[in-house]
Amino acid sequence: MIGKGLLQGLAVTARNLVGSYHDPDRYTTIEYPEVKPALPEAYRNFPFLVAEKAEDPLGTLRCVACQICEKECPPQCIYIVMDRDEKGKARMKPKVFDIDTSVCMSCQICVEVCPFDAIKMDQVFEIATDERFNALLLHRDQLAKTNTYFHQIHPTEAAEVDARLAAEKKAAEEKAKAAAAAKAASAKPAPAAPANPTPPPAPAP
Amino acid sequence: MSLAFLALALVCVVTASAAMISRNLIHSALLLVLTWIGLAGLYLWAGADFVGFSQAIVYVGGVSMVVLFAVLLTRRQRDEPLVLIPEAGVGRVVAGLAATFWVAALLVPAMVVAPLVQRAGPGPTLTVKRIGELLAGPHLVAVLVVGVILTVSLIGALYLAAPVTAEDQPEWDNGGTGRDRGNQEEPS
Amino acid sequence: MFDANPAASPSARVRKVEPSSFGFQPSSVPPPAGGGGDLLEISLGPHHPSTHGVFRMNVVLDGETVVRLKPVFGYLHRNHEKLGEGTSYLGSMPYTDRLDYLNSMTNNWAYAIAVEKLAGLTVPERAEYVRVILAELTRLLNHTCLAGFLMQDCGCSGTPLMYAFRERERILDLFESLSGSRMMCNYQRFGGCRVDPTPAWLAAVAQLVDRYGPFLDEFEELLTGNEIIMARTQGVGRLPAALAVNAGVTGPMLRASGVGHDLRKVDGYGVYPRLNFRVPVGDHGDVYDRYMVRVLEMRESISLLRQALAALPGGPVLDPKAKQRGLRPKAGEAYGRIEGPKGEIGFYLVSDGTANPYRYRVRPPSFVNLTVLEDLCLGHTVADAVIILGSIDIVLGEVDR
Amino acid sequence: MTTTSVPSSESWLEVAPLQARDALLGLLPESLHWIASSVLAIAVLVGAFGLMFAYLTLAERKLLGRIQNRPGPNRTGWAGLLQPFADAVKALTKEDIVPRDADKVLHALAPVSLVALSLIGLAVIPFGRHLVAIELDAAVLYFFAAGAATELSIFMAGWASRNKYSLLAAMRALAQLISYEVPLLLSVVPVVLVAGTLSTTAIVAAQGGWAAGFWPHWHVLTPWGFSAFCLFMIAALAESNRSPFDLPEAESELIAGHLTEYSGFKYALFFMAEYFGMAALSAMAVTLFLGGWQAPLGWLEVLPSYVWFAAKLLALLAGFIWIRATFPRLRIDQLTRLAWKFLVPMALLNLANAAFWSLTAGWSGPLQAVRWAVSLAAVVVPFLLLSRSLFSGLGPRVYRYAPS
Repeated sequence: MIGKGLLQGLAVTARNLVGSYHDPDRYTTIEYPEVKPALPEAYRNFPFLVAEKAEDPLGTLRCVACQICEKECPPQCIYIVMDRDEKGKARMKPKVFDIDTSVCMSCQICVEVCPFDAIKMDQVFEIATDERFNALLLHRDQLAKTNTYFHQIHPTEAAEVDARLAAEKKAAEEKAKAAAAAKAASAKPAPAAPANPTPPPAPAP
Repeated sequence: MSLAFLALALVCVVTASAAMISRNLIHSALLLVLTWIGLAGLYLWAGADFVGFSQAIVYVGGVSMVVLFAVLLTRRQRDEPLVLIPEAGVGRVVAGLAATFWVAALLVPAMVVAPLVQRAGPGPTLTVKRIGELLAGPHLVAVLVVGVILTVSLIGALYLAAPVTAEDQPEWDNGGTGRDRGNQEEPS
Repeated sequence: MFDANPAASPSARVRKVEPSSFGFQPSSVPPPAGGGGDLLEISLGPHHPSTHGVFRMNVVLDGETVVRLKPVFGYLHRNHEKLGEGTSYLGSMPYTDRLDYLNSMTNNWAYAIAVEKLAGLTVPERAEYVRVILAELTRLLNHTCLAGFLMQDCGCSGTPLMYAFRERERILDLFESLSGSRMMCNYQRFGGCRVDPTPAWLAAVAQLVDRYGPFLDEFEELLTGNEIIMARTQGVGRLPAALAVNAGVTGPMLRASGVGHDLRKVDGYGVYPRLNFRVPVGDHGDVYDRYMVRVLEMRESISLLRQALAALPGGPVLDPKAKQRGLRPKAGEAYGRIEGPKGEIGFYLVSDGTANPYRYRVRPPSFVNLTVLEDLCLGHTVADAVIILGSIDIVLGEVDR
Repeated sequence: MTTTSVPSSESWLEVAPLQARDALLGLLPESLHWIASSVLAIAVLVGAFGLMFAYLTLAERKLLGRIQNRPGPNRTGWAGLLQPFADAVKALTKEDIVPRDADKVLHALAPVSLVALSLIGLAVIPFGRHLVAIELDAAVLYFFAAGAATELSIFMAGWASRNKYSLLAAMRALAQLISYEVPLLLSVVPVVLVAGTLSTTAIVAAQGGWAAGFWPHWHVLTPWGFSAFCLFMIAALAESNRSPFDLPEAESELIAGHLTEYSGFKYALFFMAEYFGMAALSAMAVTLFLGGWQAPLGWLEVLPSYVWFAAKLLALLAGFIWIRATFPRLRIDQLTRLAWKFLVPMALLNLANAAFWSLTAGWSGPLQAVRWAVSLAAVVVPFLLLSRSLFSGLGPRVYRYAPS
């Protein structure tokens, strides 16, 4: 009979009208500024730099200014200048580390390619500003956040990274010890991190 | 003559004249609608509520739409003047005067013979019922005949307006653009 | 409006419309609205409520009937293909998210297949199943959204769209908790997937799959039997099978025209040959068929998801030997394609042995399907043109690239 | 307001509006009473319906929101109750844009005339037992005469904007009006026929009382009346340009149709007119078919008559919103086809049906059952036949699967 479909439609909308008052499956609205959405652990936004100590974030950055992320960044929003001493010798620290968040597309490739676990994805999404240029160009000091913070936002990934770093450090120390024992006292200690960056390990699930 | 009558008459005359003079067809049509509204007011003033309201429904609600439709569907170029005001020739002037004379010859005696009423009649009371009785009683045959004629003319108009034959089908309606893809037999 | 000879037949009037009159001519001030001329030229878009983005249709109307239609696009052109030639193989992956921004997972997959062919990589079994799960979730998402948008174009005051978006959000939540981003997933990698789904995530997918059938039932109850929708969509925008094949139309649009061509069956890529599913086809090729074929495809997707979830093996999701950064495939070429929700999405890559592709080309289904727009719209009214465009299912990110 | 003497037997709630009016008039000299009474009636009508318009917009947005499983406006004031006033402030403070090539006079005149024309129809609606602004013998006729020119205003708006979308909207508005004025009037005629009067108060009075003590004599509760009510409401949807007949506005096709070039307060006026028109037609439907201010059951008369009227009116308005939330829009040719091939024949047949009902008013006992059966058949059979022919070639389809 003609009109049946129309009446069925009316019944569906009526069901939804009633359902929106008692059925949380239908009424899924979260009223955002008052109720913050629960972000999944994997949620990623813009990158930040991991620093070891809260007292001296810039001094304890994991970043060694190797510029791999700068090269790999698809939209090329990362800008790095190596810090050098008076003689021009690299200090393995970034003097300048800028990320233009107005260009960044949050793709996480910098995180994947970083051999030092120095750059990670943040979860701060309330970044609205009324200044389009300078306020969205983040500098080293704004990007540096502590490892503790990293643990807060990505606990699983941070634990894995810490375990891996500790294992690498231990391996390196043992290697250094073995080298020192084998060779004479004149041998130099091996650097804390491998000199040649290894390919990035498979990211944590 | 009451103030209301004067006001209504003024509305009718002014809008009708403006409709004649206006160079914009749509304005003319809309002014004509105002004239009809004024006329409906006159009927109401005269105590003929049924005629007044019918005037409003039929003319303001119906005929005006048809007029506007006709205007919209009429072709006209952008810069072409709408109302043709031709150079005044002798023949035209004579024709105009003659027309004026004939209208006046009809209207003036009528006005003299039947002077305008000085005030509105008794309030609108039973005119609807009376009209109904008259239409359904003494004038029933006339009503039926008019109804049949109107129906026939309506059907005739529909018949004339309906484009159904194959040659009426516009070229773009042949199921494709004639581009050389498609039009072959469908693959299985 | 055009200088039309009043004595000319409608066809003669149509011939008067020269393509040159569609150019961007600031001097072509709109003619007076109040009449004159028989034909009315209207620019539907680029900022029109129902052009699905910044798309423009220059239509010439006779009354309300479309006698000529020219699509104008490029407003969202982002130089995608040229960028791909200047970016490393890995760096192009997040860009593919932004082609058809509703279906980043399938875009990723098609691109990954192309690179895997080029570099000769293998994909672990588990990753293949995960890819199927994500592709079918994407299909659900895309078709649900499309049905909502189509009904919005038909004039529903947002209700089906809101229901569609409610369900879409649930799928996006799943994508977010897996890949970290709702729409720009950047999830597939060469030789597998970036993240291994956890059991909790898989359970959430199973839950969603279970509730999707009832949702579709209700959605169909609201729309499919609705007389107004039938009147609006049946017989509107018929695409003959021959034209569809010759124009290269793919996806649900092709199947609605009666051609049962589905790359999941034809190519049998991934693990699709091991899964059971049917390919619905329509007999009329009109807007209603396009809608219904998508609804039926969604039901098949639900069954596919169930099978893939049940058969999901263990193991790694990423070939550990597969190089992501600094990938330099041997010189050669490869074309990877899959059955995306909108049709065949393909990537053609030529490698010259360097870190960047020598040639990078996308075969976007939206763009190819859009080429039949004029053929579908001629003879229909403006209102139909809008829903025909809606039924083609375009995303301007993919059309303009 | 009428100056009928107030019966003393009625509850004080029933007569409270009249007493308030008399108290106010008492403050003025006798010579001003006639004009003060009219001004008061106009002020009350405009005030009440203005407020109703304000909250109807909110109710529509809330209801639409809930139907779509979202909360609707809830930020301004408690639960969004101040939203209409925020909207008003916004509309008033926005720039009033008139296109350079627009017909400026008509462009400005259109919203004003539309509001005025939508409002004057309310004068003859009996909102309560004693609440009617003007008693007219030809009140029904007056109502439709007053509303006849509303689409003319929409045409003016569309044409004066000098916008192609607006022009298409103007054409659609004309076509729609020509098509739907006829069934709208034809669906009213049976009521006039059966009630034997064009006066709204008399039509309401004719629907008083109950058959068998519980079945109200409302016209909608008869087969012909139900049919006429449905036809009237469909035509009313089209007359007030509401979904699924909102073709002049058609935002997915014509952007905003005749409203495209309007902004600020003129735009708000169009909205106001839409809601006034909707309210006026619903009020007319309540008067003609739903028993006006009559309570559905005898013991429910403890509530004053105007409360019943308001309840019925709001129910119909909620129906408008519900329909808008559910249905897609028709196409213009389908719209006119529906009017001429379905509504008009149905209304004409319904007229005959009402004549039969009127002639058999004396039948009782088993004959009463025959009367109902015949009348019911005269509604259902044409409906089935006409709707089948209207939807011929359309229907659910069966789909096949490609052989694999």
